Amino acid sequence: MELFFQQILNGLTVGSVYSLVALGLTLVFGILHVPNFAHGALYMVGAYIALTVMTALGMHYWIGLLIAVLIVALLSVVMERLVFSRLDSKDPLPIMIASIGILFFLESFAQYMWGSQYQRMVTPYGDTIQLFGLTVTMQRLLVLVAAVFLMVLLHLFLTRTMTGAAIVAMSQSRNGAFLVGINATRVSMLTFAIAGGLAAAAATLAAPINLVFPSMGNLVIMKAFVIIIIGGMGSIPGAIIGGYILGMAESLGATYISGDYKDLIAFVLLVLILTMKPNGLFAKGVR
Amino acid sequence: MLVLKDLTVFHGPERVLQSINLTVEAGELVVLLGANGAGKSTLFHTVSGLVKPAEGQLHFNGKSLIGKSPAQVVAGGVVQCAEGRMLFSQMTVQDNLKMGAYSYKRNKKAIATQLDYVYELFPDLVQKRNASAGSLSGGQQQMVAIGRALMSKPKLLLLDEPSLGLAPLIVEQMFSIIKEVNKEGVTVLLAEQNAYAALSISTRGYVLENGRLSVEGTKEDLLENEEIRKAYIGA
Amino acid sequence: SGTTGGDGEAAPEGEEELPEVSGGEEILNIGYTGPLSGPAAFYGENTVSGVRMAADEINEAGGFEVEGTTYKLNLVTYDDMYLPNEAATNARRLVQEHDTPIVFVPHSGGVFATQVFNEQEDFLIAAYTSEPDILTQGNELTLRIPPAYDQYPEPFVKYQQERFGKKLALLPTATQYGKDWTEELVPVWEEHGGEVVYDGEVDFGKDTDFFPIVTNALNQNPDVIFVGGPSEPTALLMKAARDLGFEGGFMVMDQAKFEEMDGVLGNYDDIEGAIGMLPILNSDALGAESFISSFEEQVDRVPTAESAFNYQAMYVIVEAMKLAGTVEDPQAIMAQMDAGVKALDEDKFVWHLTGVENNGFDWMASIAAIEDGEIVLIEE
Amino acid sequence: MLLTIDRLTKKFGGLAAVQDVSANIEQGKITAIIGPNGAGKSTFFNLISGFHQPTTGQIEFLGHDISTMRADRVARLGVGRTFQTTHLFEQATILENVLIGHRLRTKSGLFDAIFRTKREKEEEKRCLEKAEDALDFVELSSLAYESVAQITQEQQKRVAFALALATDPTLILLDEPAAGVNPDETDGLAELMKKMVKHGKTVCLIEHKMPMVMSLADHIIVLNHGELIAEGTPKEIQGNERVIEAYLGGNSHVSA
Amino acid sequence: MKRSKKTYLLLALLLIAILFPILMPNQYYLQILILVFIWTIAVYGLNTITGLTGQLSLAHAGFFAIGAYGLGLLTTKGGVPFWLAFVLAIALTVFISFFIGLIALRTKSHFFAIYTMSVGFLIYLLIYKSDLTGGVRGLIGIPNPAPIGPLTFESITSYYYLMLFFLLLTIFFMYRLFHSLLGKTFVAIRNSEELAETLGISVMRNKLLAFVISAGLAALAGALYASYVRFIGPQMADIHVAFEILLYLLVGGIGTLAGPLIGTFIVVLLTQMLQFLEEFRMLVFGPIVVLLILFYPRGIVGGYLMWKAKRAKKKQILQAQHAKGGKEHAVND
Ligand SMILES: Nc1ncnc2c1ncn2[C@@H]1O[C@H](COP(=O)(O)OP(=O)(O)OP(=O)(O)O)[C@@H](O)[C@H]1O
Ligand SMILES: Nc1ncnc2c1ncn2[C@@H]1O[C@H](COP(=O)(O)OP(=O)(O)OP(=O)(O)O)[C@@H](O)[C@H]1O
Ligand SMILES: [Mg+2]
Ligand SMILES: [Mg+2]
Repeated sequence: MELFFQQILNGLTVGSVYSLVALGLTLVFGILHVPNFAHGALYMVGAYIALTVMTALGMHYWIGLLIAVLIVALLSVVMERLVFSRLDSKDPLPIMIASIGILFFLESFAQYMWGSQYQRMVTPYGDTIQLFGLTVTMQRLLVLVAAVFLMVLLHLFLTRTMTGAAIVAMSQSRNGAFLVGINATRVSMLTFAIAGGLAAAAATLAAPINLVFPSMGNLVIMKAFVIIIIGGMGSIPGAIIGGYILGMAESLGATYISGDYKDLIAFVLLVLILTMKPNGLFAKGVR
Repeated sequence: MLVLKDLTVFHGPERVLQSINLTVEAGELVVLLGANGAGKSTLFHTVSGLVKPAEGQLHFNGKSLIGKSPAQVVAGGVVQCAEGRMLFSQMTVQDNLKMGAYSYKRNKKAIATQLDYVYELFPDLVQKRNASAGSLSGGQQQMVAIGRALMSKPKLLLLDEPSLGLAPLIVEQMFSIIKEVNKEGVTVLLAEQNAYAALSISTRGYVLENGRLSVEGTKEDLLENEEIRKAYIGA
Repeated sequence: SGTTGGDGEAAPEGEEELPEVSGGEEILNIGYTGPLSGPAAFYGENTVSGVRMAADEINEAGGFEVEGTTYKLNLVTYDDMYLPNEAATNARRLVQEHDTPIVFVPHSGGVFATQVFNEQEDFLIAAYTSEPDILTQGNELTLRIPPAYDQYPEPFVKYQQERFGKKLALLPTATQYGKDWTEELVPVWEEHGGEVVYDGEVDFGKDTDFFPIVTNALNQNPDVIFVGGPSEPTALLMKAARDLGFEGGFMVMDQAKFEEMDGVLGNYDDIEGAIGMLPILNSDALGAESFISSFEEQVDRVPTAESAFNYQAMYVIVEAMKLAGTVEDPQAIMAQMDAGVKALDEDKFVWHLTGVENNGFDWMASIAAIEDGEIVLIEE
Repeated sequence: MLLTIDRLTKKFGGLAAVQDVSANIEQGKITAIIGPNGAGKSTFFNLISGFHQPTTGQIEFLGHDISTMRADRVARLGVGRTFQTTHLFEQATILENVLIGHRLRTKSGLFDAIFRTKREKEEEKRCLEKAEDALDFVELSSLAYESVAQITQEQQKRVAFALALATDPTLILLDEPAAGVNPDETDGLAELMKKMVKHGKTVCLIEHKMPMVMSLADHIIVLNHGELIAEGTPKEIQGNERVIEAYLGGNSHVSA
Repeated sequence: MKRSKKTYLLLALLLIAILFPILMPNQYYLQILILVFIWTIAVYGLNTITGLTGQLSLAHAGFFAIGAYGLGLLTTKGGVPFWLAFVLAIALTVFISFFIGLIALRTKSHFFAIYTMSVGFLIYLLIYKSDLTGGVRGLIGIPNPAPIGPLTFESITSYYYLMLFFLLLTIFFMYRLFHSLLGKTFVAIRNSEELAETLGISVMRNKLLAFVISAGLAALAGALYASYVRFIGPQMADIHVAFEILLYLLVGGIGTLAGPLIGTFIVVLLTQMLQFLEEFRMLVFGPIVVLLILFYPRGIVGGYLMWKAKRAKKKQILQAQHAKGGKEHAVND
């Protein structure tokens, strides 16, 4: 039983990271209507920036996180301005390829800037603590709490403010958004900024429990794709729930089904769901 | 109020509008007639800043609208209710309406007042306020679209074929609402196929043919014009 | 011919700056294809920097003489992103455009794809991979650089069973190499009276978090855990086990290096009781010290076995060329490889290399354990 | 009877878009379906043409039970249709659009394609002829090589007609063919529908333009909230209290 | 006039392709061209389902790998004669893709893309984890193509001609498909599935056919790859390979006949030309891809066709001003 709860806890930790990444992806999906493959690279860059701030400038972890969020948000906006805003949003394939091009570039850039070796992010929260007989590190606890905090914040922003609602509106009708006076450029930039910031936050939270290296984004991005499909493309609650479901399915699956085929779980889950419900779990009834 | 001078617009190599001269005075309800593809929607899109004109001038209350973004045009008080409605289909009716108030989004009180006004105009929408816009029938969606445009507190309202695909009964209601809105001080430029009904509530009208304005005149002039009767009213 | 004469030629694409040559000297191109970008880039860099260092040193010392001509080495490197077909393409390009008699290939897939034509097209593959199959196919022109891994299990098992106990959990990397290693290790473990209590593996390319899998392994109360894979994540895996309360020992596959673990963990406390490959840093071979210091100076990090072994391989190959009296006949060079090892100056050895057997370098076992936070050489 | 509909019901979740409707469509006549927005008219078409499966009820066409038949099979049996929002193959010329309309009457497969068999050549020729005929019929031959994006709304409607005609239908379903078309051109479309009937087709249309419906239809079916509330000749419908209340409103639009 | 100019150009290209090994006996160049030919076949495969029929498949690296492994396993472990194994490998892929398509094609747009991505990933994992396929180590010792009559396949030049032959065969196949009723049916489905269905076209059947053809071509490319490189590993089923094929297709021009060939040629050449950058190759390659897509969102051939159409249109307008009638029409190929 203790094993079960320990694994639930482990699953929640990974699920938090998945959720944060999937959230950004699903937000940007609303604008691009294509999964943004470069999102994983933003995640990676976020971790590197935080690490650099911490090691090269000797700043505190939280300052590193903050600066990473800001810089990656900016980077994400630059990406939107230079590339995505110039592509026809009705044509998905060029957008996809452009995002792959950006992914190549950012990965290579990271290798150039920070080297290709694995690096470790050491935080002040490395201690282990026992909680009701379960083992957690402070960092993991931090991931859990911070993720929930960020999600609540985002939820409030999207539902309680007009600016947030504009993001949702734009994902449903671009021209409609124009006609009510939404500054599409600004909203689109804002969306990318939030998505980038979330990716950087997720990366900086997760990096201390793993490592920092140029291809680290690949670990989470595929899973995030699966999540936004399972949770419904463009759906915010879907991304959150989907992330936790997947995190949990993996840790419990590794325990009770097969450790070797753990990374299969996400994809088998997806294939099964789509086989039965070709439009995803949360398909909308409207035409 | 709205002045178009020698306005010319291209779609790619094709000239869709040619040297359009058109004015709308404050408080008027002006109708724009024209066959399919004559360029009515293009004209509206140009005024709204969605399409850039190649030549000519475009003034609203003395200020040029050329080069303004759609958002700036809306903020200036020129609001369009476009063909095809363009609702946020998965948002609720209420949220759709609220989005209409985007240009003054910080003023919560003004939003609430305006919302009340719109619900007064369209009592049918009150009970549907929490339904998603996509689930409404065509007529109700059209009401939401007009309501959303009114939420922007327009000085000038551009209505592009509001009766399209609506049942006769609803069309009737729609026109009386447009008339009412106009009476309350909103200037309206209305593009319509339903020429008779539109002209009946209008003050003046223009006829657009192949991208050029061919006829202009008062409601009476146009209603009595034989050619217009034949082409746009039928029978 | 295998040489480019004179000093006037512009460097073709893909080449480093050409070494300086004076009259009568010639340039000999040496090829390299490996992962220089993508997830395996770091590994690729490690292998290539060893070769490069040796080449630079040889050039600085005035080159080497074969049959009256002095040669200087020029390393031509191409990126293959760890892909076999790209490696084959690069090898073809190296041979066609740069006349390289030797191509360094640091991954088994690349070696396999290159072996299809290397005998026909007459060049030597310097293979940095302990995959046994590269030699079982009978390719005469393939030289295996790293040690074979079958020398490790016996001392590993003895040490750990004595120090920690008989219950073993398997958590190696989910690669073929990890599987092969496991297959070699488990029978030895059982022969010595041990049992395997947990059989798992870790996919370092896909796992975001090691806690779930380690939790499962520890649930079986093992005394020793077998781990392996890239050094840094392996170190983290071991740390995760410690965090979750594991107090036993670790057996570490040769792919992972203690010195690199130090880089991410900061010290050896978390991996107390681990047994694995001796860091080159702790080598007592005569050339180790100078190699380490110049490597640190040039590459700005601690050298690992990948760099060291490739470094030494380059020296041995040059020795073999001298003995063979040719720089372009790979057959003749290969035939002198064993003699080359023996002819090499002792102060060029970074680790004890005794000769060449069955086309593979014969290294002395280099095993170390962490005892009280210190690296200790384990002698058989 | 060409088409017999028996107690047809279609539910979307809790909403009955079509409820317990029984009706007939007579061969060689023009039948119009009218009703308020959201009454279920388009859904009714979707059920007949196989795009939706009915919740309950039967549809019989030329003696075949087509209630649960897939759309493509229904089309092959001879039901052609157009959509409420004009649907065309956007990236092609008008002729290319119409050409594919006759594909359902051809059999060439991969083998014929690769080896360019006699059958392929013959069928290609037949498709081309059919397409030219259909374009001729809707009086668009002169625009055959224009791209769809370049033409007006009304011309697009005509192309949609031609596309439906190219399938060699017995029954042709038109969903708001004159929406967004001005009165003059509406008359043109009405003529076209009459011409179709003259050529032996049976036409069934949904329309909100009452003048056109009243002058064109032989028979009118009125739906409201998914239910059939009236049925009859234009005269009968125009005087029907329930229809006036639910749909027509004041008489002005009927005669205007 | 115009037509014959085009024919001459094509003939000249063909002649160059045939004479190339004689004019340029550089094995590296031949190697590059051989790989270009192989990849192009796979890209034509993807073009059938994604370009013609409009369904973005990311499973094609998987089908490529099944073709390669099919040949590899049948020859090395099954002892099946080479050419029989070659045919069987493709048939096997077609067979498998039929069942995958049956389920996958029920999903649409993004769902189909991500579904096929997952299928591709599962194929990768299966190859990676299975003992039969040799796992990560891969499969070595795949034999040369068996001689056909007097033709033997040992030298790189003979390989070159073999691949050229299959490429020409594929191009011919695609040419016929493009200009057939079936090809037009596929395009109709791409444009609108709903409309196609009302026109009596069985969307599922046609999509499935396109999917199976496209998997078959990918498998052909895979089998050729295996017989040329003669070593295969699971990385060939990796998602990156699927992206690469897609990249070739998009750079060339999706849904066009010449696009796959041109795109593959250009991108492969580009990556080779950037080799001098070593580890920073992607630093330059990434932006080049982005720029290409920004300026040619429909690919190079797509961009050319659009330019041509525009010019024709302008000419038409000019002509219309002079006199009415006499319309030319452009054929898209
Ligand atoms: N995006 C576009 N690209 C090219 N041509 C266009 C575009 N939009 C409109 N056109 C062309 O411009 C002309 C005018 O179109 P517009 O939509 O303004 O007409 P309209 O009067 O609103 O017609 P309708 O009554 O059908 O709405 C038409 O010939 C149309 O084909
Ligand atoms: N696929 C669907 N899923 C859920 N509800 C649907 C679906 N299709 C139609 N409906 C609902 O069924 C009802 C009838 O719709 P339908 O489109 O048939 O109306 P209509 O009579 O054609 O109206 P209009 O004249 O406005 O076109 C509406 O309330 C609509 O929202
Ligand atoms: Mg319009
Ligand atoms: Mg309808």
